[in-house]
Amino acid sequence: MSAAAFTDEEQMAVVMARLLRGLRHVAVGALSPLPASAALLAQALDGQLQVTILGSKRYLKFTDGGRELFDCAAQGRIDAFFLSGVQIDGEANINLVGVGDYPKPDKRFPGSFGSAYLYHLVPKVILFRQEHTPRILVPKVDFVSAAGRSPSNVYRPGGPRHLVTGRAAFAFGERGFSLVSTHGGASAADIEASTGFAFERAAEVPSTPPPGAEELAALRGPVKAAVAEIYPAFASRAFGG
Amino acid sequence: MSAAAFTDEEQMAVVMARLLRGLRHVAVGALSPLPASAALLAQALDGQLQVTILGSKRYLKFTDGGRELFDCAAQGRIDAFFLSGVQIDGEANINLVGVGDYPKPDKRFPGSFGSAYLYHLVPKVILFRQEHTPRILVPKVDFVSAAGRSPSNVYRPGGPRHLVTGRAAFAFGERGFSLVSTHGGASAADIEASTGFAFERAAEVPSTPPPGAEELAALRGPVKAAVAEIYPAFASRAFGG
Amino acid sequence: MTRLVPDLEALLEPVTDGCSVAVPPDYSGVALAATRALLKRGVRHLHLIAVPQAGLQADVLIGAGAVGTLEAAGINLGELGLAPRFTAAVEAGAITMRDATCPAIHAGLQAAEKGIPFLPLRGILGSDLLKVRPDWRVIDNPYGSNDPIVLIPAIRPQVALFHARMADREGNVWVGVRRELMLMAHAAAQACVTVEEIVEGNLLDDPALAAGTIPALYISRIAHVPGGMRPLGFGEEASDEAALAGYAKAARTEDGFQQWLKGWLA
Amino acid sequence: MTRLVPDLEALLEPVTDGCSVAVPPDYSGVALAATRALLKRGVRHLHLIAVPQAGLQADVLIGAGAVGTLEAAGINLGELGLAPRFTAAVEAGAITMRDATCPAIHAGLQAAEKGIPFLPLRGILGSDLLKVRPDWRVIDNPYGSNDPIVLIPAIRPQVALFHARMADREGNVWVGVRRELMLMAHAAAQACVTVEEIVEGNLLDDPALAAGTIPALYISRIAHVPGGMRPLGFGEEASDEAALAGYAKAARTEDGFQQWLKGWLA
Repeated sequence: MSAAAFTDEEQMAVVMARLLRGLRHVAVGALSPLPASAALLAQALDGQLQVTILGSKRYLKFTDGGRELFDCAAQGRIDAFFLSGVQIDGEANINLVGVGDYPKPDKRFPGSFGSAYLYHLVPKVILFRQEHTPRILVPKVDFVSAAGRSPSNVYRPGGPRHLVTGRAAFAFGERGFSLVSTHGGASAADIEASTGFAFERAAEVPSTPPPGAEELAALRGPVKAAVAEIYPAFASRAFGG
Repeated sequence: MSAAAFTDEEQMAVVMARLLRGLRHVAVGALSPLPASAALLAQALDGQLQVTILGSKRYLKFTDGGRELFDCAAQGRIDAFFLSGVQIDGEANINLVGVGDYPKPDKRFPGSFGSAYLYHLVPKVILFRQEHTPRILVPKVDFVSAAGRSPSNVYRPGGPRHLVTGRAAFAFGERGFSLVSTHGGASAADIEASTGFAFERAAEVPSTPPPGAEELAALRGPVKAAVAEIYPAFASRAFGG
Repeated sequence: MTRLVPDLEALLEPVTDGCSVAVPPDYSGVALAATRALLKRGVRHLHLIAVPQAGLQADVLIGAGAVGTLEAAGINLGELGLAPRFTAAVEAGAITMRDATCPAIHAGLQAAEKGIPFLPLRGILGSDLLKVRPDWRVIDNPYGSNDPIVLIPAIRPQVALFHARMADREGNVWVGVRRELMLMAHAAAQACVTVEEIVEGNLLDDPALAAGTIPALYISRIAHVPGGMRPLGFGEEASDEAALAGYAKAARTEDGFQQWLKGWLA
Repeated sequence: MTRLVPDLEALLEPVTDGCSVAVPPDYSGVALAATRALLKRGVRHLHLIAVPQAGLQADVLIGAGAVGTLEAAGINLGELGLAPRFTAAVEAGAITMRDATCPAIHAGLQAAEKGIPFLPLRGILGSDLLKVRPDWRVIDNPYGSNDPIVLIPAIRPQVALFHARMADREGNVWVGVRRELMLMAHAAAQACVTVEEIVEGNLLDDPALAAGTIPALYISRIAHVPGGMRPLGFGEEASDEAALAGYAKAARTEDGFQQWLKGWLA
């Protein structure tokens, strides 16, 4: 299978889906087609995974109003969630508010939504952002919508565990981000040049395993069909085959 | 109309109903047939009054579960409520827990239910108890389920305003209980002898105005019918005519 | 991943000795058939949480010696008056009583539902409940000044146990306006439910029914037990008043209760 | 005591200049016809509370200069991207922004619903939101030790404004699973609602519908305005994507927005 045999979105979805293995329940926020694809792919390959997708009718089983997602997370009933940022820094802080000084930023973005809360309460938060540039992956975010780390006395069952971009996969731990693998043909040096924060890496960084046949078949079959219910434009653009 | 032309319960219901004039919304707790009768009588004579009766299907319009009555009261949407006690003292403290020392009382009663909360939050709480004896109306309750008074710094939009027994009506204010009127043929001296706490009284205490023709007609017609839905035994016993 | 279990024994596996169990009031769907099965199994030392009050179920469990601790705002047999085994047990010091007030139990469950350690609540100040509930704290309202306010700690039952109108095969349970059952399911670690009926299809697919449905996410086990609340009533179905009066009369004495219990468990 | 009013003018009397108004997200029943009527009347200085986010409605109100303060966890046009009048107004310092996070807005409304001054909430610590929201306090959890926890003060809107599927002549409003609308009605001093349909009978008499119904007790005024949420969708009805895309394109510039607004208010 050649590199052109799958799209960048398919590669990202596959990487993120693999991170959901063995979990019971993953939730996906609004306006998150890539995480939705990843969650549905993981479900297609592992029927035990429950998937909640805000903005979907079929994958939203809540009956207690807008607060239920957040209460549910606090009850420990959500194992994984996805967050993105207009900026993400090396401490895994994310910024969804604006670039420049608050309250009159140079560029305002929508706002923090549930990030400040869910980042603390969902055990496995997966950061994602297709664009991998120093503009996004910055040394320090201009506004901390949600903090990557907390002092040890802070109640925090959850937090960032992974970062997946269009070019690489990172893990996040005690010592910050570490490069796990690269994809889309990027070298480790490419990743260093396009990342605004420092990260750990081995001397040899493996290539991200490309989508397997089963993964691609699921993505382009049932996953694409389900994603199209919520994100028709994304579904017709992002999936090959 | 002779004294025998109406029952003691009808007299109490009429006294309590008169205290509800001009209000928007009165709520009645579970197992409270007399207050339910009073509330429905007040509604029959003043169509504007909304009546909520716990335990009823027809008069319970809540859709947020068991907490709604209490939330609703805290929102200021309930103007009056009725409370009783196995003991009531001169400070308007009420006891619904037991007689004797806690936690092993000589005689245990069901418990405080919502009294400790609603007594503070509903503007006009009407205490009621058909039995008027020193056993019930005591100098000091053995257990304060809900306190009659609070220090001035305590948030307390509500509290006791009246006490209606089978023999008398009292008002409650800064200076404690004061005897408003007696009924069932009791003299002020009778009331003093059968009340375990001190109260204020004028030299001449009027008789409670007996039920009027319109009140009795409503009580024995639509009110009796509605009460019978919830309290059939009470309805057939308590209403004359 | 079906939550439907074949019998009450399987339903009640999570209700172990010493377990904290939240139960609804008499009008809201009491799992009495399940209660009988618990007693047949000989469950002991339950920490029973009445949401916020209870009646027949609590009285029977207490009378049978299955309750170690009882948290409730009130226990009685409704119009039939005092709950005799409850009052006898408290007067004898045979159970640990945690007296509460109705909204405090709702608030404690809401705190658990929100994953927060406590909820503040107005009122209560001046009540002796504060003396006998040292876990209810009083702080000065940080948004006020010299404004004491009571804090109620979260109530996190290990099991919520109740009877509901219907469930589907996905594990969704319809409770209608009886939202305290949904609160209990959200707050508890596990919810074990008996239902009148198993319906085909998915309750959440019907916009009207969905509004009164607890999603399967919060439900651990469901058993199909028609009449599982009897002799109590439920929705449109009236209580068996004669049976309830019979209980109330029998339970006035320890002997009478034991005889009644023998018959009930037979 | 009917709550049914003949027109939007009567519905919107409670929404005075400077009023705090809670509004739902784009998928939950946005009263856009009412919003247009407010702008025609020339409402000013609104304190808009998005529960917990908003889109078209907030962008239009902001673009028209009707908003003084905005409290929200996020404002965008969904898949159409940024809300251009919102971002322009914040970048210009033209409105006072109270940035929030979704669960904090729900928690603030729940505190108002319960008549308590605040609710604690986990998470948030370390976020710059705490720096820009001095009304969010941090205390040491009285039930823990060295355990900081955030407090969110009650949010008590003067008006809750939304569009719902149906109401009856008693003033009960059915919202189904959209319980944030019920929370808004409970928390607000007044609820003003436009509905698709007025139904005969009483919604609370049907056990299935009752479960998703806001009782009339919490509803101030209802106006019958079919399509009152358009061009947004609602329930089974899809959004008018072309109209929304047209707005998103026009609103990219101040001039484009003003022209769009003129057409909308014509």
